[in-house]
Amino acid sequence: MTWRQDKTLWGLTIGLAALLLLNFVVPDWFRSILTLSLARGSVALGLLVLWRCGLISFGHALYFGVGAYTVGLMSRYLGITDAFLTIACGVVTAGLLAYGLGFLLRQYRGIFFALLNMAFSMILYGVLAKLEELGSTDGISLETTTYLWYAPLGAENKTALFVFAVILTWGVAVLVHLYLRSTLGNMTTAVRENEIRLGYLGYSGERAVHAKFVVSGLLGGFGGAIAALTIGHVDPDSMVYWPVSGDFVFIAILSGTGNVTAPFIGALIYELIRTYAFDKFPEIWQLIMGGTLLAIIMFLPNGLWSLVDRWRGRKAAVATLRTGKEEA
Amino acid sequence: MNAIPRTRFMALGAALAVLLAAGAASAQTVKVAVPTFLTGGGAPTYGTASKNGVELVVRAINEGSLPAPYNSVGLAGRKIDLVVYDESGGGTKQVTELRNKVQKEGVDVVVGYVSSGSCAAIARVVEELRVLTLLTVCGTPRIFEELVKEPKYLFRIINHSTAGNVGAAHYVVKKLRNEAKDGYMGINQNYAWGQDAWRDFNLGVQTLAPELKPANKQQFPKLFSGQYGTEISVLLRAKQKVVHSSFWGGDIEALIAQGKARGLFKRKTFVFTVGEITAHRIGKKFPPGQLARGPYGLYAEGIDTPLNKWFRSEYRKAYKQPPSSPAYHYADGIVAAKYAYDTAMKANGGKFPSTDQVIKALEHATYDILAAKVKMSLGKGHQAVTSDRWGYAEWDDAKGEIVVKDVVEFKAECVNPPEGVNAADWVKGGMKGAKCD
Amino acid sequence: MSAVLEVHDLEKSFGAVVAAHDINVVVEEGETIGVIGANGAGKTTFVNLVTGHLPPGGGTVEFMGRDILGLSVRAIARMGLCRSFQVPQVFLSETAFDNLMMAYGVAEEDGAGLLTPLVEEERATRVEAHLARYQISEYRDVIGSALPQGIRKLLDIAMATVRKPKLLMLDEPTSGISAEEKFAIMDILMQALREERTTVLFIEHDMEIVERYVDRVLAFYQGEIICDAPTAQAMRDQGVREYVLGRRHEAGAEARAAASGRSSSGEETLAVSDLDVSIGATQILRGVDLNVPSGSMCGLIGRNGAGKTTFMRAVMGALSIQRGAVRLGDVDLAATPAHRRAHLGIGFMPEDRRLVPELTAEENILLPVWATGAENTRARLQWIYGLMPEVEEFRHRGATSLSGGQQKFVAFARALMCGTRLLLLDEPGEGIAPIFAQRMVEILDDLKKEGASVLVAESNDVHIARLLDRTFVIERGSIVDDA
Amino acid sequence: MDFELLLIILVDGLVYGSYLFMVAVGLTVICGVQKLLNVTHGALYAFGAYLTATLLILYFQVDWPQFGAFAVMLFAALFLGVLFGVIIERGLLRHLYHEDEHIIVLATFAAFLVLEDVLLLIWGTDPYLAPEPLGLLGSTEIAGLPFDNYSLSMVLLSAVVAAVLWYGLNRTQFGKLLLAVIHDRELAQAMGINVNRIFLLTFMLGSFLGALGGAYQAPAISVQPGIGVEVIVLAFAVVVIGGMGSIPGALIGSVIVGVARAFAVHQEPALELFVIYLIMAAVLIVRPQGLFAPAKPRTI
Repeated sequence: MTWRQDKTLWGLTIGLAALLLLNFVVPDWFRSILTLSLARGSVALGLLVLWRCGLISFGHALYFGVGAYTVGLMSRYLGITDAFLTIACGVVTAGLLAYGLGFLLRQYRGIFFALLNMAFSMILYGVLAKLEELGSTDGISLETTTYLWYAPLGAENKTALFVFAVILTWGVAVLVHLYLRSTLGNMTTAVRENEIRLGYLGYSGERAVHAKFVVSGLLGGFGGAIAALTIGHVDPDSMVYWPVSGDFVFIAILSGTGNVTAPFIGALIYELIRTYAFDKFPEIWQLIMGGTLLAIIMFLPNGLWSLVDRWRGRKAAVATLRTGKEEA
Repeated sequence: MNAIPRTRFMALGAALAVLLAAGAASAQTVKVAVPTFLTGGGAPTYGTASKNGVELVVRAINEGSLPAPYNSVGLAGRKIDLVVYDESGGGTKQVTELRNKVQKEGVDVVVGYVSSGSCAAIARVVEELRVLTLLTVCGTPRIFEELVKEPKYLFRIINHSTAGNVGAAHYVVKKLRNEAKDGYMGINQNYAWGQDAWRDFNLGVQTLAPELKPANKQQFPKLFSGQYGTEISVLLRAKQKVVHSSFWGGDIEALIAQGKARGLFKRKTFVFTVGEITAHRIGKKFPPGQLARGPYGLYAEGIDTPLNKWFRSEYRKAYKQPPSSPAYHYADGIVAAKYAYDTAMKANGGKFPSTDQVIKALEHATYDILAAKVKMSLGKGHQAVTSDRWGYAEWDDAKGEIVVKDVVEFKAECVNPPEGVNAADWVKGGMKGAKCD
Repeated sequence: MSAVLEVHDLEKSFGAVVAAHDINVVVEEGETIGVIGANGAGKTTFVNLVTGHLPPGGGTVEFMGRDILGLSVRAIARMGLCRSFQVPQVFLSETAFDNLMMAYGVAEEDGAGLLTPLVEEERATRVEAHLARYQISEYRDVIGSALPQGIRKLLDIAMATVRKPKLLMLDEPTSGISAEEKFAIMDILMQALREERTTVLFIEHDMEIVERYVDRVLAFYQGEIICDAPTAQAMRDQGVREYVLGRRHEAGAEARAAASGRSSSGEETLAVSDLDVSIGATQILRGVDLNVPSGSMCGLIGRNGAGKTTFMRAVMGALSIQRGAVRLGDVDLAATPAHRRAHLGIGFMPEDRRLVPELTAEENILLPVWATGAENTRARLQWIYGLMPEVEEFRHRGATSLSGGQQKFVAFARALMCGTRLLLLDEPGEGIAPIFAQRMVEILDDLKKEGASVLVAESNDVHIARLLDRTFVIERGSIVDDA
Repeated sequence: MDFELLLIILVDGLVYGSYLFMVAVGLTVICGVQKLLNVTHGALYAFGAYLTATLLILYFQVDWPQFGAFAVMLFAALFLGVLFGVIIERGLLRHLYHEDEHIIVLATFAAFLVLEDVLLLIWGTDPYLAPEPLGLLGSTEIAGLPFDNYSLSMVLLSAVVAAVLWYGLNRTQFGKLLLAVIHDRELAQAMGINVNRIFLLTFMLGSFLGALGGAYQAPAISVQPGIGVEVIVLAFAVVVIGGMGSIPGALIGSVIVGVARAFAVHQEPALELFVIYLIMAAVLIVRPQGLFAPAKPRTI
């Protein structure tokens, strides 16, 4: 399949253009929601990579948090506010952490994998909440972001960040898409269904998982860094605590694993649902979120993307969460 | 192909957004947003009371039935359009919500925030969004010392937590020297508020009475853990008799229940820096002990300014219980807004003032709140100081409610650092420039 | 000719059970070697040890002159020692094409190459060619779980040969393939392998296959090689005849004598008419009519994937019925909840044993009794032990410590325990050594004498034909012949 | 470190451990039989606490025999167990059993979110206090420290619960039938076991135990929003440490965590926050399947 035939690449690029145009239309609050959706979407994309091979992490707030805190700490202690540099560091740190933990985690599957991730994220939460140097539960506020020589203020800064985030996210999504097309990235069903066979074909499932885990870690860090810049503040409760990981999984389910664009759409919808639930029913917004999630699981098991697939008259991609029963 | 649902969706989103932006900000009211805990662990202690307090005062202001000097209708003549929303969910959510409230719903004033976490998160955003914001509770002194050094739109209309804990130190040194001769220890929740509370209290005591020694290890149980059996054992074993605790909410109530069953409060003297709220709630079940609070809740009992009398009676009428301090804090927030708007209007020759004029009016101001006067003397005129009151709480069968005995009042200048001095450094540096008597 | 594989003094034991002892084998290039032996004799274990799936207890393994002991499966496979599986290990939710595509991707890429696109034109053509070589092109776009057993088997082997291995180990290439197909499939296979000049070692129960395709035989018994000789010679070997082939002919004779005409009364135990059953979207059974007269032994004969197992699962209520009637005596089974059916006296022996590992053999046998609360269980248990004394011997052993064949007997006994009115036996003779299969036939024979109503599913009826009062031949989900 | 302190640490550890066990055991049972992680467990705990607290407040207004309080707790737990068993298992999970395990966890997570707010709608945000039973049993002096017998009685309760469950699973016919179901649902059905009924019963049992945990805690804590969230992670950790669905595992896991925590609180309070997660990570590194891993059948 050549570049020109790749619908997803086209889709992503059109999406990029659309968002950049949208920048001039939308009000500020919506722009910041969009930017956040890009951040959360990236993490969900990371989950998608794992999910395709039947793995899911209930602790990806760990990488999200590491990405975010790297940015926060650089701003606080080194006075570095350059978006390019901080994001790069955030991504790398998260990636390294994922690489390290990967050696342990790659041995686990199913619910153990999910929960062990949660355990690690909770350890980070403990550390952050404990240490005043890391801002404790009050967290750390960032200095105003700069972009190389460009140092806009106020609303202009947010616009800059949005454009910046959109372009970066586009790049990331494209890379992930290419990865998923590669031999390594295609080891999804293989890992999910039959690692023994994969081993006898000449590649170990654990290595494949490790690679995927690092990819998802990098994405987590990227999302965290973007989020930190968008919010201008990092704190453990809204970035590392386990329900945050829950949100990411929520988004992943909502989106479905059909395509790399899905998580971003899912993230946006998630943000909107939350915003309005929060607005209109301040006392019971949780109930509404929960209800939505249930509804999705019950009636749209393969996520929103399955609608797109159905609408295209193509049967939902095989690489979905529900491996179902083997019927032979 | 893939793009189509996306672009289509965006278009929709944008349309929606524009529409909403248009719908917002209606002319003849002042839209006041009030964030407080409606769900989660903060709701019981803070959420309910603060919501009640705000709604009571807002109703009165819109009717113009508040006692003098606030007996005119509305803020600078415009009725208040009140939006109360949930503060739970951490900084990220609060920042997003604040944006929505201001940019989407065109809120003019924000009055509230309980947790230091939320305050720290939104502090800079407030300045970016240029929205007048009156913080009502959040403890941390870092707001004006680190986060927003040149505040314009951000105010806090209550002491920061340092004052309360320095007050506690003063009180211990003054009244509990004897109990504290074997030293003192702390049990505080393991998060910023609890950690700061202990640091300020401890340094305070060390400055005032170096001979009183702290235990070498303090307890910092997880926030909302609710299980204190082991901690209680530690406390019971310790030789120190005085225990400092900034516990609040379900945690303090659990600690009391579990402690009572093991005679903890017979052996130890507790200094609960925010125990007042709980004493209020659980009344008879509250163990006799030392409590802090400024001129709010229980401590406001005696104060009979017309405002305070009105508030206490109306509150009891409306909610069948006396107002606790969160009720006061939030109500005071609204009152402060009222003061600022009305004063600004006068200055503006009776015309409705611009936000800048309102800010001018509030900076460095001295004005009446329900049960006291506050001076906006710190943080370049954006951080309030009030006196801090301490006393011994116990159940009064005659009254059928809990009361505080031999109240000591510490002047605002005594428990607060002077302008321009970072609270932590001030306490560490031996609280220089404190004016006590 | 040089040695491809050299194994010396290989040892392995699981707890008390010795799975491999003092194994010495040298495989020369270009050989085709057959591994025979009863179930639990250690054949698969041998393959697992050599290919690095299990860590050996001791010994040396040299492949192409290099010591591969302790290397990972992955590394060994990359050196060119590949294997296929007894139960085909294909990616069930991917098409045959994608299965092979992944195999090629892994075989051809390494390191950074793994990050280049998997699907490219040239590779696709190679995959097509490979499908063609194994004559499964027509199944190109069928997903693994929907492939017929035989095809899945071929695909499994095809995937194993993608690397052009120096040595290929096949684990029972013909198990679960019907008699008519087996030679056809083996021919395809051996021809393809010859084209690739692969040295082959395969495990096989079917002696006809062994005699026809193999130059040299390794016979396993209780974890040891009891005979290593050219095929013809091995077949004459006393030990092999004793422990592997079993006294087939004599036993057969007895059975035939015993099977002398027993008539069955007219009334039906199981009456199935016009039965449709689907799994997921694909319809498996199409208008099946089948009656088991009480006291008779009927056969349900058909190749794998013909719908035998589906039929039984449907009768047991594991699958829901789209159309048609299923009656046991005068009870409408379709209207009876699945778990009630055992209460009615139906005993079911699944093809793949499925014992509860935590329980002992006897506890497994007693499960249905506990569930249904049936009466006079002691007597019935004794009767069963009477039928199968070997089961009584190991009745207190944990289910996990039993060999495949033994587990089969336990599953059989379990079915008998509550199968007072009807027995459904799914491939009792499948995948177990001739010697066990032989016993199974004898037991069935005794059972027949007891006058039980039985329905036996088999892929070929050579062993049991003489026992059957009636035979239903099922093909592609419908009964094509009823005799 | 003196012997007295060790003794105290042990007692504190056991008390906390038994608390952990009580909140985790229900989860363990469901996890073991139905192979699903039930997040609603947290809500069960909360409901148990709320209902008990409310009932106790009422109960202590009439002067019936004080010890009836314990009957009240038991009743509350039973009632909720049955109620939620039916609602959640019949209403929700039954439709999802064919799904991937993650899906089911998430479904229960969603249900949990909903239940949290239902809780809020029923009881509002006001906390409930019913500490009376805490005093009922008096207290005991151990190593010079007073311990309230109520907390100590929890150790006993846990021990009894553990013993009963273990016996029921491993020594009774019903237990062995459960094993069959655990191992192979379809076959169990073919052997005549009513799997649906067993699942419903298991879920009720699990829910009952969850609610019982909350009910028994109710007097010791202030019952208010958010208490459910806190126990979930704890319970998960215990289940993972002990090995999915292993009752002895949960018991020993709880005790280990409890004692370790007590030790930390007495000696190094700074560690308190991490103890449980450190142990969880450590155990999983050494024994990937948890302390008491269920037997695994061979694949090829």
